[in-house]
Order: sequence, then structure tokens, then C-alpha cells
Amino acid sequence: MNAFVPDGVALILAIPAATAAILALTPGYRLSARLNVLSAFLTLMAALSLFVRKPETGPYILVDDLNIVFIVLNTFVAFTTSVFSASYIAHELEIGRLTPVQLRFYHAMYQLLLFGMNLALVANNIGLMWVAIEMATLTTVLMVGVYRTPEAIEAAWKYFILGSVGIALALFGTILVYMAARPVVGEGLDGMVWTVLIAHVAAFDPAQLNLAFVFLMLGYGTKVGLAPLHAWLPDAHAEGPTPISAVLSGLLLNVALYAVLRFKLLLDGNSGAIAPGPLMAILGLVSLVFAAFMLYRRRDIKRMFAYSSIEHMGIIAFAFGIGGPLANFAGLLHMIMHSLTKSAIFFTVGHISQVKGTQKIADIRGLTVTHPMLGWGLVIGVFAIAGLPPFGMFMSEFLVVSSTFARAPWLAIPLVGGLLVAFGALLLRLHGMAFGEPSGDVAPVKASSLPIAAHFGLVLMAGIWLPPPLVAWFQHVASLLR
Amino acid sequence: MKGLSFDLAHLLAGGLVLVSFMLLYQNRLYSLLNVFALQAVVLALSVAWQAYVQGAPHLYVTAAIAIVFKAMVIPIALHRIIARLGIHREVEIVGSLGPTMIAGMGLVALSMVVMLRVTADADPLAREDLAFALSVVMLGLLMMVTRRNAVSQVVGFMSLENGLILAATGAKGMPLVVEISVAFSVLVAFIVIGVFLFRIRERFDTVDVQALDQFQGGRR
Amino acid sequence: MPIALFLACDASLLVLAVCAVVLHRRPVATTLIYGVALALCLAQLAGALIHLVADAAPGVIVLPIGLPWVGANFRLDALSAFFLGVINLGAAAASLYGLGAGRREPEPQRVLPFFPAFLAGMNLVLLADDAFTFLASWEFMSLASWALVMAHHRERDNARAGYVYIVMASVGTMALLLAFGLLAGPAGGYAFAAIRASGVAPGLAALVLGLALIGAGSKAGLAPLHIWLPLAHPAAPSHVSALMSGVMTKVAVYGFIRIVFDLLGPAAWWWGVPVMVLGAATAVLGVLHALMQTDLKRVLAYSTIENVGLIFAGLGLALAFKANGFVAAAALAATAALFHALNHAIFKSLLFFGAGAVLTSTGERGMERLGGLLNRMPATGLFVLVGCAAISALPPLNGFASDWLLLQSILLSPQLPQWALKILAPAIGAMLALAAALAAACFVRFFGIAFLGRPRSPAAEAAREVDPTIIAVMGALASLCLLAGILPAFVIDALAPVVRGLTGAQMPWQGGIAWLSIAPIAESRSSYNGLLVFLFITASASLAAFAIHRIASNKLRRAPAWDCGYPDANPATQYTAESFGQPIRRVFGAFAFRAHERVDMPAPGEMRPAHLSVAMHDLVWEFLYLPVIRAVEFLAQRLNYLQFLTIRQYLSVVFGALVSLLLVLASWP
Amino acid sequence: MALIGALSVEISQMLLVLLLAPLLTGFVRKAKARLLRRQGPPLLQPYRDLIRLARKEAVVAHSASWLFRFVPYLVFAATWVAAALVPTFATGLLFSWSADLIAIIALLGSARFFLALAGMDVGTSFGGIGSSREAMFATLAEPAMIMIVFTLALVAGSTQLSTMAGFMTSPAVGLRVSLGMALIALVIVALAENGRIPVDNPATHLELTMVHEAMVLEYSGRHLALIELASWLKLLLYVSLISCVFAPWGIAHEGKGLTAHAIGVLAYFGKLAVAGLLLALFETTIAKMRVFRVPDFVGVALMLGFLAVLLRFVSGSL
Repeated sequence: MNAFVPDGVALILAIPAATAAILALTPGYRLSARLNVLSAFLTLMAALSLFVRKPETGPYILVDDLNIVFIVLNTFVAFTTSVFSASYIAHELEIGRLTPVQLRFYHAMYQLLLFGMNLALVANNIGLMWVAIEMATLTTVLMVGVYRTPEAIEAAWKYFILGSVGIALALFGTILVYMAARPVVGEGLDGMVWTVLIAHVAAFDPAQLNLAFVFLMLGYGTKVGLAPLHAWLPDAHAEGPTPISAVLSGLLLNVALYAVLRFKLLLDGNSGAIAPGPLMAILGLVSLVFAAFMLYRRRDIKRMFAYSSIEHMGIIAFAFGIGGPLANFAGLLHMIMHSLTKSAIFFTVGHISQVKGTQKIADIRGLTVTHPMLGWGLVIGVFAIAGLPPFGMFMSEFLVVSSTFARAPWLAIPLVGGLLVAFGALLLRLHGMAFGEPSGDVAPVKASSLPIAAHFGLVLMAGIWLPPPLVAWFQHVASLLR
Repeated sequence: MKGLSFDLAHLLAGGLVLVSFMLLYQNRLYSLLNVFALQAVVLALSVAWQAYVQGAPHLYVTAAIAIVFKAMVIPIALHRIIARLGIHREVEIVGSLGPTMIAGMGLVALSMVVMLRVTADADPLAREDLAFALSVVMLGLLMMVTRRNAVSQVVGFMSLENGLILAATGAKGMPLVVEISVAFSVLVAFIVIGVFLFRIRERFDTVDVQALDQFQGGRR
Repeated sequence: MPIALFLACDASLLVLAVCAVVLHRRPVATTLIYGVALALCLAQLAGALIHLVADAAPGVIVLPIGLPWVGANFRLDALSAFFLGVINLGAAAASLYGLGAGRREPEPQRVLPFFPAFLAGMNLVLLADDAFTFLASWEFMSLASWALVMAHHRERDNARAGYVYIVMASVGTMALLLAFGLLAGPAGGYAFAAIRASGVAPGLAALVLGLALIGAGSKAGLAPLHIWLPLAHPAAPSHVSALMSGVMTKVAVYGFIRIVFDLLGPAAWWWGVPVMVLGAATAVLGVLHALMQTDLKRVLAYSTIENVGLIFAGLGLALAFKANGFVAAAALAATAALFHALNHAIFKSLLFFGAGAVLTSTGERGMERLGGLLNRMPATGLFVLVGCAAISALPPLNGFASDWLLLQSILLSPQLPQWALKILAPAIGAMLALAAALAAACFVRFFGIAFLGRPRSPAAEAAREVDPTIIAVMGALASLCLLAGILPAFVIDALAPVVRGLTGAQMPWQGGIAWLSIAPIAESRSSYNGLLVFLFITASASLAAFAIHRIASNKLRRAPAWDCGYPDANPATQYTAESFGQPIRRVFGAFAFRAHERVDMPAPGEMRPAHLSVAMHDLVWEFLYLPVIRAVEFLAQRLNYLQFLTIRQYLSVVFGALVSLLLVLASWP
Repeated sequence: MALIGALSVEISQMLLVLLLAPLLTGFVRKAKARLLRRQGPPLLQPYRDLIRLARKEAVVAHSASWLFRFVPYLVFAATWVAAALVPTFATGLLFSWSADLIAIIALLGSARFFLALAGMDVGTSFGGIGSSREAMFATLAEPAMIMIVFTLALVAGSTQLSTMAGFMTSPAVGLRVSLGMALIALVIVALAENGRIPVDNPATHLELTMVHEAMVLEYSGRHLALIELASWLKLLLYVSLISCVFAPWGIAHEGKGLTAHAIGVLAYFGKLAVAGLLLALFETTIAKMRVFRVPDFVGVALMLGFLAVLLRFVSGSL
């Protein structure tokens, strides 16, 4: 119809792709950083435009109530992260950890990553979704290794090997889904279009679907970072540039989780297939408890928060796994809150490690004395991530724990235990870092605390007041997820 | 005709599994690469046959990719790397061969059982193919797990991809998207691996993954 | 006063906290913050009293915040009104103290923002009428108080105290969360109204009771969940210690009452048993610990544990009576418990203010370095003395009134049908009496060592009276102790609506009895008149003084102490806090702390000094908490190896996961 | 009219206890002396002591605070009020309802509280010894006393002394194990509270064995007089408590005529004499304990009291 206004989906895909190409050719990091921010902002705008005008569903593109939440969240965090990255990268260049060439590479890759993630989110074709996630993974692999220190390369290598095995498994699962669909929907493109699949899934062969889900769960679960498939995650977070850690925790894990959810819906639709819920719930609990104990022995601040990401992915997977309107609502809310909070924490941690010149927890003390902004920011972040009021995660954890205990008390015991153990670990480290006699450099930090403030502001607001339309939205999606 | 096509497809797929076992059996890098090339050839044959049977011309592309890249380019390149790194004499199997082979058998059996639970009305060719493909994938994984150094892990990974391609081609009428993505992924994978080997080369004198693992980022 | 005004007050408290963040550097900030807080607390206090005395109908309000589709429900009934009164009384006193002492705070920016937030949190807990709002405010209260505990974070002990505190707090919150999960059911009816409407299955109800005991008990300091309390309460600035000890524990008591008496529905006969036993045990354990401490504020913190124990014992008794349908007796026990809650809020705040005054004027918290303060800080000394007498349950002060009611309610327990309760009640009575006697000893020690005798350190020698605001606060609280002691009838009658709400009955109307004396059941059975006792004592004392001074001599001569003829001994020869506690340690310590003394006495003629060493153990910590901590550390250590596997091993983990899942699938029916 | 009667009874009792307290002590001393074949001080010696002490100037240590001079009056007043509330020769005292037995115990407790504080006020080592030991005894004696009160209250259905005495004279009492235990416990507590042998020796001034005497070591003049009088009052109080609960014979009930009251007074004198003799006999035949044996001794009282209450709870008839 109105061909003048370009389609929002086209924009959120085209802008990052184009910018990536441009950035690859732009020398001078100031300009490229600005371009980065600008394009991220434009993408965000385009994503918001999806609210007003949804594109009609095609064989490749789908924008429905489920993924629009992910898209907007994705573009928003990508934008704030690009703002943070601008100030972060400048400092890295000063101290010479990165060369201009690497920076050019870095910025191009950043946009490519956004492109990949957006593509994965809007894809209506499970094959396309697989390709996109694949691409996103490869770009992050390259960015994790960008410092080229032995640790960084090891982390990237580990990430790459485990990631590509996961990818292979996911592909096999995708093929199996197609095989299951073929007898029903016939050969050709339709066999991979999600909307078609979900329409006919009831008639699929359950055994094949089960097999497919096992591979998909393991394949995409590796990306989600669920234990025991998590091994790449802590090192990739710890050794890469902090903006990438923020994007990994805040976005990529969500995208992978989104893929898992799509296929969970598929299996839920088939009465003969095994229920995917228990598998997700069990993997989630395992990740939660495991990560909670792993938190205690961490020496590196970024690695610690990476483990906390595993923990929270476990909680989210658990929530979606047990299902039901309350738990699904909580899962969605928790996912969004975790993205915002965790990325904000990584912003803070990035500044902290820059002013203190170290990532070792033991060398960071008395932050609230020397850098009140960063110190209290860290305190707020840890409280928000630990699910304390008045922050949004309190609401989601409240719903998850209470509804679980009312429905399946024996599941609530490990859940609560894991939450408490993790809480103890985080607070133990927080006391050491934020309070006590200060240590290390007391030079004032020169960085914009705007992204941090924005994220925490949103998280705080969500904890106190959720806008009714948003709530209605969530409840609708929760009912979709069953 | 139907019977013949079925038997041949069956034969080739089975041959692929057999070659995977041969891969598993090798303990010299050079011979490993040769066997891998052989596997690529077998794969190409089976893909071509599928193309013929299904009357799907685009599958010939896949076959060509298999022949060119997997059977020639990659083995040669890896030859170079091995030669330059001078690790061709390495015996690098974890544990001894016997248990590995037995485990391989078990895996094949497992994948058969799992696939044969699929209702029989899905056409038998696809079922058998998938069963073999699954076995190849599992064997490839087993190889990655039981090999110590990077090159052989890469080989294991690629034999795993072969299994995927077998499955994809066996899936009748699967859109082109998938083949492209597979080829693309293999390509990218290879490039990235190459990049990493060189980077690693800058830092260490060996691509033994254990040398990497020795870091483990200190006590973190 | 309608509930909306309460909410307005609390909202403005929160705003005040934000203002404090903004302008904490200005010198005016302290005065401003504490002044406004004082005004708001007084307003709420007045409102609560009006609501209580007028026996008004509950007010309900629902705000469109918090948990969507439930909203933030707030409700003001008699129970909340009473506790609002208690809380805001203590809070107003604390704010006034802050006005006096706040200026000396080294880092005001670490206190000012959190003080109003803390007050708001406590008030909101009392007003909340749905599970989410309740827990959110509850945890917010914990956080604010944690921040205040960490105000002086540079001392290592305070950091540890803060850590233990917040971990224990979140344990308690989790327990409450689970309890509410059970109460709300799978459908998620989190509003208290919905919970009241939908009953709970008996088995689950017992579980809820246990969880409520853990959740509220951990905040109130019920043994064995009390360990955080003596660490955290002393660490905070004195007026905050007063708030935490005197007031926050009452919020916990409120939470317990709200869940068990209101939401949980009809009680089973045995519910009272665990509550009573825990309460009595807590009382004795707490006061025994208090007798062993030498830090002023720590003594007070442990004595808080004791009083919480008393309150819970009373509540347990009320529960047992209520379950058996003896509503009158239940009303008596509940009245005693609530009355004691009020009293404890008053005199514990008073005593903490006293300790704070000593701290400000001497900089010392250790009793062993104090002494002789009564001559140097006469006003503070007098008021603290009143507080000590009140907390030791001496007539005619308020502590005795509530204690007396509690004993009277125990005397009613023979009518209980169940044997377990028959046997238990007298044991509880004996333990309560023991606790009261020990408390008296504890506060003789407290006052005698700190305020009497001769100064044990230059700091104590140089002590001066603190500024008038603080003295005014203490004076006001001390007079409240006296008033509530000599006119208990009014308090009991004011409590009537609350108790009616809890037990379905209330004590007979006390206002009508001649001479304002109180008679729980009948005057012929038992009655007490604090006013007359007070008058008699003052009259006969002044009569004696008058007679002797008029008839016999009134000459007075100052001279050196006689001390059996030993010439002016060194102040170090005085009895110390340790030595004062020694006889009691000898009697009770053996089983309470596994304490044993080792005396190393040199043989005659040997020149080396003698040594006396005492080893004491905190059994709760050693047998309950250390094992848990060790288990967590052990697991963390074991699992930590998984961080350092080789890539191949990680791959095999993934591989294993895949194979096992396929096996499951292959064997799936 | 009845009010005036009750009032007169009340006032006469207050004066009576005040007058009789020194006499009882004097009588006990005399009796002990005679039992030891000593002449002993004259019966009225305590009165003379009081007067002499009151006439002397009071010597107060430099380090003493105002509390030191305030305590004697308070202790005296509290003890006197308590003593005035225990029926001696007649029940139905005008103000008996203003404090029941628990409150009377608590009054004595507050007297002890302040005395212990006074002992620590001057800041000498002996004062500390006295106070800490007194506190230690009290922590056991008070619960025991509460247990005894429970027993009596459960038997008589009231904590009101007048009602108790009335019930005890009624035939409904009968012979009860619990009452026997309570009596023994009460006697033990009374010995401990009054600092008699074997718990403490009122006559000694050997420093390390003192408890009560160590607390009041620094007192002199009128202050000492008041404290002595208070302790004598306390002894009288306990004797009349025991007698009015366990031997309420001849006690005059309210509303009775003058003759009944006269009989009551005579009976009361008789009880005092018997009690004094028994006490003297007991003290002369037994030796003082080591301080750390005392807890066991008082603990017996606590145990007995608890057993008595338990019996009452378990069966109404015991």
C-alpha cells in the first residue's frame, strides 16, 4: 500500500547491515563510534515503528506478539550498549589495548551482530533463523578474541568449538522438524515456515518431533548457556570487551532462548509428543543450582556476573518450563529485567575495571568511598539482580517461587536453595567491593552514567508500576506460551 | 527401479558410516586426512545419487561442493598446516582404540534404535538415511571427543557436517536454503578455524588444544 | 484519620529519602530530614491512636501499582493501627534523637537517605493488605536497615554484621514468600481478602505456621534464628539501633500475628506448642547471653531477644487458648503479649538512647571502661535507671504490668484439655519467671557497672552531659514507662478492639473498676493497682525521710570509702562486668555455653602471675550454622573443578548429555 | 462505717508490723543466744540500735552518687508497703486488692534491685561481691517463689492473699502433697531471701562470706538504720506470709467484731513466737554453706515448687 514508508522490518535489518559495510571502511574511531550509536538509535526507532504498523506475515518474515517484545528489547539494549561502548572504547584506545584497525573491525562486527540477532528474531523460517543465529555466534566469536591475549584466544576458541557443535546439533534438529512436517504439509518451502508448521503440528509424527526437540534443545541450549552446556559462557564474558559481555548476556542468550521457545510451542501443539516443559525445567534448575555454587570461588568480577547470567537463564528456563499463566508471565518479565539489569551491571563493571585497572575482585575495595556513583551503582545492580525490591526482578521471582511452591513444592526446594546460595555469594563479594577501606586508584571516572541510569530507572519502574498495556501484552503472550 | 535406487542409497549411506569408522580408527594425521577425503567422495556420490533419484538438480551443487571443498581443498590445506607445524608424527588418541570402536558401535546402534521408533509411514528411504546420518554425526562427535589436537578435532567436526549434509539431502524436497547455509557454515567455519590456527600459531608452537587449556585463565 | 493520609505520610517519607540523597552535603540537611520525619511520624501516631480509641471500622484502599491484576492493597484495621502506634512512637523518638545527635554523624550521607526510607518501609508493612505489597515493603525495610547497619562500614565487624544480617533477612523473606505461596494457592490470589476467603488445608496450614515462624522469627530474633541480631543492632548508629531493636522486631511480631491469627484461619490445638516453647527458650537464652556481654549495645540487643521471646510465649499461649475455645483466656494472653510489645518498644528505645548518649559523651561502648557516669551525666543516668527498672519488671513500672498479665494468663492454663499443654504451661511459666529474674540481674549489672562506682577510664572520667534534645527524648520515654505502669487500665482498654479482632473476645472493661486498678478475671481472684502502689511507696518513703530528718539527725559527712579499711583502692579493684557475671556463669554457663574456667595458680613462692581463662561456646552457631556454611563451601570447592576442564572434556560433557537424552528417548514408552 | 473499720485495721496493721519487726529479730537473736548458752543481747536491743543509728550523722563516701542516699528510703518504703499488704491478724485489708501476692514478690524484688545497685555505687570490691552474689541467689529464688505462688493460686483459685487465707481456713483445703512441697520450698526461699544461715550469716562481718552485709557495708547512720529496719521487716513479712497461708488459724475475717480481731492479734503473736523459735533452732543446728553450694540449695526450692505446680496441673485433688 504506502510504499513510501519503508517497512519497519526491512529497516531493522537493512540499517545494521548497511552500517556494518560502512563502518568496515571508515577509519577514525570517533566517527565510527558515533555512526555506531546513530545506527543503533535508528534501528531502535524502526523497531518501535513495528508497534504501529506490523508487516504482513510472509514465508521468511514474521512479526507477532511474541517476538516483538524481543525485538524492541534487543534494539533498545543494543542502542544503550553502543552509547556505553563509545566511552569504553575510547579508554581502551588510550591505554593501547586496542589498535584503530581492530576498532574498525570491532564496530563492523558489532553491527553485523545486531543484524544477525534481528534477523533471527523476525525469521519465520526455521532454516533462516538457524542461519541468523549461526552468524550472530560467529561474529561474537571474533569479537571475544579481539584482544588477542592468550586468555582471549583460548576463550574464543572454546566458544567457537562448543558453539559450532551446538550449531550442528541445532541444524540436525531443524532437518528433523522438516522431515516430520513433510508428510503433512508437503515438500518445499512450507515445511520450514513456522506459521505453517504451528498450524499443522497436531498431525506430525510425535517420535520425530521428540527427537528433533532433543537436538534443538541441546543445540540452542548451548547458546542459552544452560548447564552442562555452559562452558563457553563465563570465559567469553570475562575475556572479551565489556560491551560484548553486555550484549552477550543481555541479548544473545535471549535470542537463543527465543528459538527454544518457538520449538517448545511447536511441541506443545502436538498431543503425542513428550512435554518439553519438564526438560526445560530440569535443565533450568540444574543451571541455577550449579551456577549458584560456582559463584563462590570466582576471582574475576566479569566472570562472576557471567555465572550469574547462567543462573538467571536457568530461572527463566525453569519458569517457561513449568508453564502456566503466572510462571510464563514471570518468565517474560524476568527475561526483560535480566537483560536490562545485567547489561547495566556490565556497564558499571566496565567502568570499574577501567578506573581500578583490574578485573580481580580482591583488588577492588571501598568503591562507595572512592567512586560513589560506580559503587552505589554496583550495589543497586547487585540488589536488582538478586531480586530485591523495589526492582522488577523481585516481582518475577515472587511469582515464580510462590506459584511453584503452590503447585510443586518439591521443585521449589532446590529453586529456593539455589536462589539463597547465589544471593549469599553475590552479597559476599559486594560487601568486599563496595565497602570497607578503599584500595587502588581513586581517579574520578570520566564516563557517561546515562545508559546505566536509564536501565536502572526502567528496572525500578517495572518493580513499582507496570504500565497496563504492557501487562495486557505480557498476559496475552503468556497465554500464547501456555 | 525403486528397489535399486533404494539399495544404492542405502549402500552409499552405509558406506559413509563405514568410512566414519575408518576415520575413528586412524591415528596418523596424514592418513586421517586421506580417509576424510575418501569420506567426502562417498558423501558426494550419495548426494549425487539422491539428486538423481529425487530429480532435484540443485542437489548436484551440493555434491560438487562436497567434492571440491571437502575432498580436495580442505585436506590439502590441512596437509600444509600439519607440514608447517611439523606434527604429522603425533599419535594423539585419548585412551586406546578398542573402547573407542566399541563406543562407536554402541552409538550406531543407539541412533538406529532412536530413528526406527519413527512411524514407518514416513518413507523408508528417508528413515534409513536419517538413521545413517545420525550415526555419522554421532561418530563425528565421538571423534572430536577422543582426539587431542586441533586438526583432528576439525576433521571430526567436518565429518559431523558430512552427516548433516547426508540428512539434509535425504530429506526429500528440502528447500535450497539449507544446503546454502550448510555450505556457508562449513566455509565460514573453515575460515574461522584457519584464522584461529594462525593466531594460535603466533602464540604457541603447537596447535595442541591442551596447550590452550593449560591457561584456563589462571585461578579465576 | 483515613488510610489515605497514612499512605501520603509514607510517600512523603520516601520523597524525603530522595531529597536526602540530593542535598546530604548541606549542613541544614540533618535538621531538615529529621525534623520532617518527626512531624510525619507524629501525624501517623496521632492518626493511629485516634483510629484505635475511636474503634473505627477498617479502611481499605487499592492503588494501581505493584503486582498488576492485584494492585497494591492497603488496609487499616485495629491490629495495624496498634502497631502503627508503636512503630511511630519509636520512630518519632528516634527522629528527635537524630535531631540532637545527627550533627555529630561523621558520614551523614550514609545515614540520612536511609532513615526515612526505613521508616516508610516499616509503616508500609503494617498497612499492606496483599502478599506482594507486604513482602516488598518487608524486604525494603530490611534493605534500608541493612544500609544503616553498613553506615560505619569501615570497621570490619560491621561489614560482617551487615552480611550476616542481609543473608538471614533474605532467608526469612524466602520463608514468608513460600508461606504466601501456599496461602495464595496455584491460582495466585495474593490479596489478603482472597486468602481469608479461601481456606487452607490443615496439613498445609501447619507448614505455613512453620514457615511463618521461620520468616517472622528470623526478623524478630527468635532462637535459633537470632544470631544476626546481636551483630547488626549494635553496629548501626544509636538511634537506628533503637529503631531496629525496639520497633523493627515489633513489625516482625505483627507479621507473625497477621499470618497466624488472621490469614491462617482456625488454629489446631498444638499450634501454640512450638510458639510457646521457642518463645520461652528464646527468652532464657537471650538474657543469659546478655549477662555475658560487656558491650553496652550488645547487652541491649540480647535483651531484645529475651523480650521477643516473652512476646512470642504470650502469643503461643493465646493461640492454645483460642484453639480450645477459651476466648477470654486467649484475650488475656494476647493482651499481655501486645502490651509487652508496646512496653518493650518504649524502654528499649530509651535504653538504646542512653547507650548512645554514653557513646557520644565518652566514645566508649565497653562496660569495662566506663563507670561513675551517674555523677557526670545525672539526667541521662536517672532516665536510664528508670528504663532498667522497667525492663526488669519492677512495680510500679510498665514492664511489671505486662509481665503480671502474662503470669495471670498462665495461671488460667489448667483448664486446657490437652495433657501436653497442661504439662507445658507451668514449665513455660517457670522459664518466664527465670528469664525475668535473670533480666533483673542483667540490668543491675548494666547500670551498676556503667553508671555507678568509679570511672574505669579517662574517657569516663571526662564524661559530660549530652545535649538537651536527647535528654528530653529520654525523659519523655521514661515518663511513658511510668505512666503505662501506673495506669495500665487505659492501655488494656485501648487494646480491646485489637484483641477482639484476634481472639474474638476481649478482656473485661477495666475503666470501670474503682481506683483504676486492673482485674483480668475477677477482683477477688487477682487484681493489681500500679497507681496505689506508686502512691504508697512515695508516701511512705517521704514519710520516713521526713520523720527521720525532723526527729533524728539530717547531718551528712563526706569521707573516703570504708571498704573494710583498705585505704583508697585503685578503681581497677572494683567489680567488673565480667566478675559480676561470674557467679551466674558458674550456675548456668555450664549447659548454656559449655563454659569452663581454667585457673592456672602458681604454687606459693612462685613469681609468675596467675591466669584465669574462660572458654565459652555459642552452641546455636556451632551446631546449626557452621555445618551449613561448611557444606556450602565444600560443594563450591568441589564444583569449582568444572571451571578448569579442557575443551575436549567440555565437549564430552555435551556429548554425554546428548547420548543420555537419546537413551531416554529410546527407552521412552 | 465498714470503710472506717477496714481503714483502722489497715493502719493498725501497718504500725504493728513496723513495731513488731525489730522485736522479732531481737527475739530470734535472744533465742539463738540462749540455745548457745549465752546471755545474749536484751530483747529490745534492736530498738536501741535503730535509735542510736538514726541519731548519728551519716557518713557517705566521696564517690557515692545521689542514688546511694536515695536507696535506703526506697528499700524501706517498698518493704514496708509489701509487709503492710500481707494479712497478719486480719484478712480483708482495705488495700489488699491493690497488689496480689505476685506484686508483693515483685515489690521485694525491686527493693533488692536497688539495694544491689547501692552496693555497687561507691565502687568498692566488697560491694560488688555482695551485689553479684545477691543477684545470683535472686535468679533462683524468684522463680521458685513464683512457682510457689502458682501452687497456692491454683489451690485457692486466686493470687489474692486475703482470698487465699480465707480459703485456707475453710475445710475445703484438706491435706495436699503440693501444699507440703510448697511449704518446704517457701521456707527455703525465705531463708535465702532473708540471708539467714545456711545461705548467709546475718551476724558475720568476715569479708569473704558476706552477701547482704557486704552490700550495705558502706552505709552508716540513718541510712543503715532504714536498711536494717527494712531487712527486719522482710523477715517479719515472710513469717507472716507463711503463717497466714499455711497456719491461718485464728486470723480474723473482715467484718468480724473486735473480739475476733483481739483473738487474731494474740494468735499472730503466738505464730511469731513459734516461728522465731523454730528459726533460731534451725540456725543453731546447721552450718553456713559455701557460696556456690547455695544454688543447689535454692534450686531444691525451685524444683519442689515446679513439682507442686505440675501436680496441681495434672490433678485437681493433689
